[in-house]
Amino acid sequence: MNAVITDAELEQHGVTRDEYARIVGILGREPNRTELGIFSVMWSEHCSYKSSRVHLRRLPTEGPAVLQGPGENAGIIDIGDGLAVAFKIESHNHPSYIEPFQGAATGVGGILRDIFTMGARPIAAMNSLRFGPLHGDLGGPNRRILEGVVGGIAHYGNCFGVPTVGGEVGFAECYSQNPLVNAFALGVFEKDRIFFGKAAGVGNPVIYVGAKTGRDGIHGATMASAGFGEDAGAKRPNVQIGDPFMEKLLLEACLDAMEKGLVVGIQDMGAAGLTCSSCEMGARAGTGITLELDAVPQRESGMTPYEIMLSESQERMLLVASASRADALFDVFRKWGLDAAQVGEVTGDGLLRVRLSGESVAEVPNGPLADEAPLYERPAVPPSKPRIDGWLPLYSFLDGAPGSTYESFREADANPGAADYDALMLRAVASPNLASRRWIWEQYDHMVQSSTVVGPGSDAAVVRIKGTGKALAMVLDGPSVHVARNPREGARKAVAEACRNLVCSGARPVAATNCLNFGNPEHPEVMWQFGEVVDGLAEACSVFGTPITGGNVSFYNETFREDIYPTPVLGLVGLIEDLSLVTTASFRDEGDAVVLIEPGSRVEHIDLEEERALQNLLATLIRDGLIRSAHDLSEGGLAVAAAESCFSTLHRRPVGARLHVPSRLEVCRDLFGEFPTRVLVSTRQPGALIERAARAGLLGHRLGAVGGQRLVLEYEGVRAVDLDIADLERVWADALPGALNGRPLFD
Amino acid sequence: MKVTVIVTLKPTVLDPQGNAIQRNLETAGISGVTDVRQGKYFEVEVSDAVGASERRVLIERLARDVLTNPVIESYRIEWE
Amino acid sequence: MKVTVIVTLKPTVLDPQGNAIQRNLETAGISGVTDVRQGKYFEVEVSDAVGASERRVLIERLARDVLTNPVIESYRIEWE
Amino acid sequence: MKFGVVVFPGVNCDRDCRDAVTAVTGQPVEFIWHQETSVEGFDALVLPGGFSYGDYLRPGAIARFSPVMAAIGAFARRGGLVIGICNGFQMLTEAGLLPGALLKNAGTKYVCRYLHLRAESSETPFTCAMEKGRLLHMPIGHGDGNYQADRETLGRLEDADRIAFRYVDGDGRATAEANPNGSVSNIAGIVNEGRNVMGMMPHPDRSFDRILGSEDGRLVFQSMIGALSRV
Ligand SMILES: Nc1ncnc2c1ncn2[C@@H]1O[C@H](COP(=O)(O)OP(=O)(O)O)[C@@H](O)[C@H]1O
Ligand SMILES: [Mg+2]
Repeated sequence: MNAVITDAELEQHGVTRDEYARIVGILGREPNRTELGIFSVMWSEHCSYKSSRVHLRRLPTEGPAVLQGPGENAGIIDIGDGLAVAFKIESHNHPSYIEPFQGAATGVGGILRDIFTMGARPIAAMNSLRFGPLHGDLGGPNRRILEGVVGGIAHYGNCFGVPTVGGEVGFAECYSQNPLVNAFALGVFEKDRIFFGKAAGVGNPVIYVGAKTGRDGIHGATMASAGFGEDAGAKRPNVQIGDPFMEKLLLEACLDAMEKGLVVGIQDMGAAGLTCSSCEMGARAGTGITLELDAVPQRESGMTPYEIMLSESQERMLLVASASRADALFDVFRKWGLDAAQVGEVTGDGLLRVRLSGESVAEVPNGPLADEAPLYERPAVPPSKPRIDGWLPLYSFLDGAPGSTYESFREADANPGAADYDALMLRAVASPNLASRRWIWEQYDHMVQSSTVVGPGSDAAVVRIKGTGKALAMVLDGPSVHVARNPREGARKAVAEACRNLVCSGARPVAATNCLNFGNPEHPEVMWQFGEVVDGLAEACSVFGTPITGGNVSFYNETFREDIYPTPVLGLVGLIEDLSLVTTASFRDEGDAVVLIEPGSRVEHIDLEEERALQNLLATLIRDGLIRSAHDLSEGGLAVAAAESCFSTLHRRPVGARLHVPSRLEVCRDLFGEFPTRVLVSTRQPGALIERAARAGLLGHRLGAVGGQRLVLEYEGVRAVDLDIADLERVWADALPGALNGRPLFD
Repeated sequence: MKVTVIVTLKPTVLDPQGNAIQRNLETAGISGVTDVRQGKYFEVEVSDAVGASERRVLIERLARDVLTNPVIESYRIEWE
Repeated sequence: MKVTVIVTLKPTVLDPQGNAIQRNLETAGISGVTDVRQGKYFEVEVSDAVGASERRVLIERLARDVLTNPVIESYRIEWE
Repeated sequence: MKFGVVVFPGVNCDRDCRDAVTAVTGQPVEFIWHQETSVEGFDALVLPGGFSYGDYLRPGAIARFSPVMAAIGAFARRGGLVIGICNGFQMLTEAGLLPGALLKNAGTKYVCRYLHLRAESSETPFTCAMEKGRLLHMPIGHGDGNYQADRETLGRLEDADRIAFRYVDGDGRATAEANPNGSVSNIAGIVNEGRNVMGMMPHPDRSFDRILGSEDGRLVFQSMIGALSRV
C-alpha cells in the first residue's frame, strides 16, 4: 500500500516537508495517498488551528455558568431551572465567495448541526456578514454576492425551522473579493442530557446516517486554508449543495434517538467529513475505529477511499450506539425516512482503520491525528504604519460609504459651522453601514417557534424560553474599522458594545463565542493583529465576566494578496430573568423624557471600568422600572441613535422627539461622533435617573422629550437638525433596496 | 420568436429536490423510478425587431449570464 | 431508461419568477426579450425491470398526478 | 374537545400550533403522525406550517400523498373542522380540499412580517368570534402565498361568502401596497363549500400572546371552540 509521495503532491495537499516528516514519525513509515489526504485535512489550518492555538489559550474560558468550554462542537452554559444553552459561531467565508447562495446555506446547516449534535434543539440563529461596497466598480458583483448570501441563509434557516432573529451587516472595500459569512446558532436542552462526540465502548457499532456521500467538497477544509488568487474558478467543483429538509429530518431523528437513550456518542460530519468525525470521536474516548468503506452510502459510483474519507457532503452524522440497542436506533431513522448504515466498529487499539473490500487502505492512530497537529508560533510584527487614518474611527459608519457621503462628513468635521446637518442626517441614515436591514431580515423567518420577543432591528434579539418566565438575549458584534485601526482597542470595544447591547435589552451578559476572521497568517502583520485581538478580547471578557466558550478561526481571507481587516465577530449571550425586564431601543410614549448617560469625558479610548459602571447602572435602572427604552450609542453617534429610537415599530408609527444636544466638542462630533460607553434612554423619572447616574460616577443629560412628528436636534440654541421623522425613516428604509437595485440615493 | 432554454444541475452536483421526489414516490403509489433530477425550463420570447444573428448573441448571453449559475448548472438552448 | 417531463404554467396563470427575470433583464444589459416563462424540467430514470407498456402508464401517472398541479400547470412527456 | 395537529416530515410549526391551541382553548391537543390512516376521536384538525418534504417540487405537493391525507379528506367530508395554516393551506389546495393554488410570491422572495387582515365573513367556524370587517394584526412567513384562482372560482368564493380574510392596510383598505404576495383580490384565507375547511397564509399560531406582538390569532381558535361547542 505504499506509494512514493512527491513534492508536488505535498504542495497540493498543503503539507510542508516538516509536517511530512512528522507524519512519517507518527506512522513509523511513509503514508499512502489516502493517509496523506487524511493527515492533510486534519492538519489543515481550518481543522487544526495550528497557527492560532498558541494564542487562543490566552482566552478566559471558565466561569460559574460554563458547563462546556472550547473543545467540543459548541460551548454550553447553565441558565438555571435545570436548563442549559449550547451556542457557537462559525465562518463560511470561502464557500460563500465561490457560490454565495449555497455557501451561506451550508454555513447555516453546519452550525445548526454543531448545536443539535450535542442534544440541544436550536431555537435561534443569527449571522454576521461583510460585503464590499454596493456602489462603484465592483458594485454589481458585490450586490449579487449579498443577494445570494441572504437568499441562502433564508433558504436553509426557514426550511429547517429555526428563527433567524438577528445579526449584523457591514460594508468595506476590503471585503469586495472576500465576503464574510459567520453563522451563529443557539439551542436549549436539559442540562443532564448533554451528548458528546465520544466513540466509547469497544465493540459498539459505528453508524452513519443522513445524505449519501458524494464527491462534493473534497478538500473544503484545505480550501478554507488558502487564499484566493486567479485560480478561484478552479476550486469550484468543491461546491456543496445544502438540503435543509434532510437536516430537519436529522434533527428530529437524532433528538428522538437521544431521548430514547439510544445514542452513546455522536458527531456531525462537517469539515473533513468522515475523517474528522471518526478520528475525533475515537481520540476523545481513547479508542480506535474501524471503518468499512463499502458500507458507506455513496451517491456516485467508483469513489476512491481518498474521496470517501475526505468528502464534505452535507447533512451527515456519525453515531456510536450500544450493540444491543442498534436495532432500535435504526427504527428511529426509518421512521423519519432516513438512510442509515453501520459503517464500522469501536476498537480498543486507538487506531483509525479504514478498509475497502476486505483490504486495509489506511491505518492511522487517532490520538496523534486529532491532537498532535503541528503548532506554529508564527512571526508577528506590527505594521509600519496604520492602515486606517485616525479620523475614520470617529465616524466608522463612513467606511464603505459612497465618496460624496464620506466627503460631506470630512468637510463638516473640518468646518463644523458651515455644514447642513439636515443633509448630513439624511446621508448618515442612508449610508450602507447604517441603512435599515429590513430588506434582509424580512427574508428570514424570525418568528417560527413562537418565541421571538424581540426580533431583528433592536440592540439585541430576545427569545423566550417556553415553560419558564425567562428569556435569552443575544447579539453579534464586530466593529471592523476600529479593529483595523487598533486591534487590541477595537477588540475591547467589540466586547463592551456587545455586552452593552445585552444590558440595554434587559439581560445580564453570561458568556461569549467568537469568530476570528483574519488575513494570511503567514504575513507577520496579520499574526500581530491576531495576537492583539486575542489579548483585547481576553481582557474585556474577564472584566465583564463573560468567558469564551468556543468559536472559530478563519484565516487566509485575502484576495490578490490583500488581507481583509482583522475582523473578530463577538457573539454574546445574556439571560433575562423575567420577561417583564425586556427593554427595546424604541421610544414609547409622547412626553417621556430622553436622557443620555455617558462618562465624564468624551474620548475615543474605552475605559472598561467606566463601561462596567454604566452597564451596572443601566441594569439596576431597568430592574427598578425607571427605563422605558434604552439604546446603545454606536455607529453614527447620538444623532443616529435618536433617529433609530424614533422610527416605527410593530406597535406604533414613527414618533418625533425634540432634543437639546449638549455641547462638549463641536457640533459635528457631538452629533455623529462615535464615543464608547454611552446609552440613550427614555424615562418618566428623569430626575431620579440622573441622580442615580451621578452616584455611579456618570453623567446623565436630560436632552428633551419624545413627541410630535419631527426629530429636532438643537445645538447651542440652533436647530441643527429638524426633519419630519416619517421622511427620515423612508430614506433610511429605502436606502438598501435602492442600492441593491443599482439606484443609490447618494453616489 | 420563441426560444427554449433548459438549465440542469451538473451531473455530480447533489439535487435535493429530485432526491426528495424520488424517495417519496412510493407513498404516491409509484414504483420503479430509480432517479429524478429537476431542472428549469424557460420559454423566452424575443422581439421580431431583433435580427437573427443578434438574437443568437442575445439568447446566449441570457442563458449563460442570467438563467444559469455556472458554478453548479449547465444550459442548453433549443432554437425552434 | 430515461424520460423527460416538462411542466409549464398554463398560459392564463401569471408567472412571478418569469416576470422577475424579465424585469431584471434591462439591468443585465439585455434588451429585446419580451417575455420569459419559467417551467420545470424533470429527468426521470425508470428501472429496466419495468416493461414498456407498464412504463408508459407509470410515467403518465407520475407526470399527471405528482409532478403537475392541474389547477395551474400542464405537462408534456418526451420519450427518448 | 380534542384537537389533532398533523405532523408531516418537514413541517416546523407543529409545536407552535399545539402551544397556541393549548394556550387559547385549554383543550387537549395531540400530534398525528402522517403515516396514520385514521383520525378517529378528534374534533378538529390543524395542518401546520413549515416546509413539508422541503417544499421541494411544490409546497404541499408531496404531503398530499401521505396516508393520513385520505383520512383527513373523509373527516372533512363528514363535516369535521380542518384548518390549514401556511404550508397547511398549501396542502389543502394541493389535495383538492380547497380550490385555487398558491404560487410563488409576486416579489419571488420569502416574506416574514406583521401585517393587517380584515375578517371578511363571520359566518364560518373559524371566524365566528369576530365581527365582519374586524381588523387583525398577524404575521406572515412564506415564499409561496400568492393565491390564484380562475375567474369562475373567484366568483363562487365571493358569491358564497367564502373569503375568510383579506390583506389590508392599517386603515382596513385592501390596497395593492397592503398585498404582500400578489394574491388575487388580496385573499389571505378561504373556506370550502361546506365551510368546515379553512386555509389561511397568516399565522394565528404566532400571534396568541401579547409578548409575541399580537394576540389577535386567539380569535381564530376561540371561533373554532365556539363553533364546536354549538354542535
Ligand atoms: N476563536 C476561538 N475562541 C475559542 N475557541 C475556539 C476558537 N476557535 C475555535 N475554537 C474551538 O476549537 C474547537 C474546534 O473548532 P472547530 O474545528 O471550528 O469545530 P468544528 O469541528 O465543530 O467545526 C471548538 O471547540 C471551538 O469552539
Ligand atoms: Mg462540529
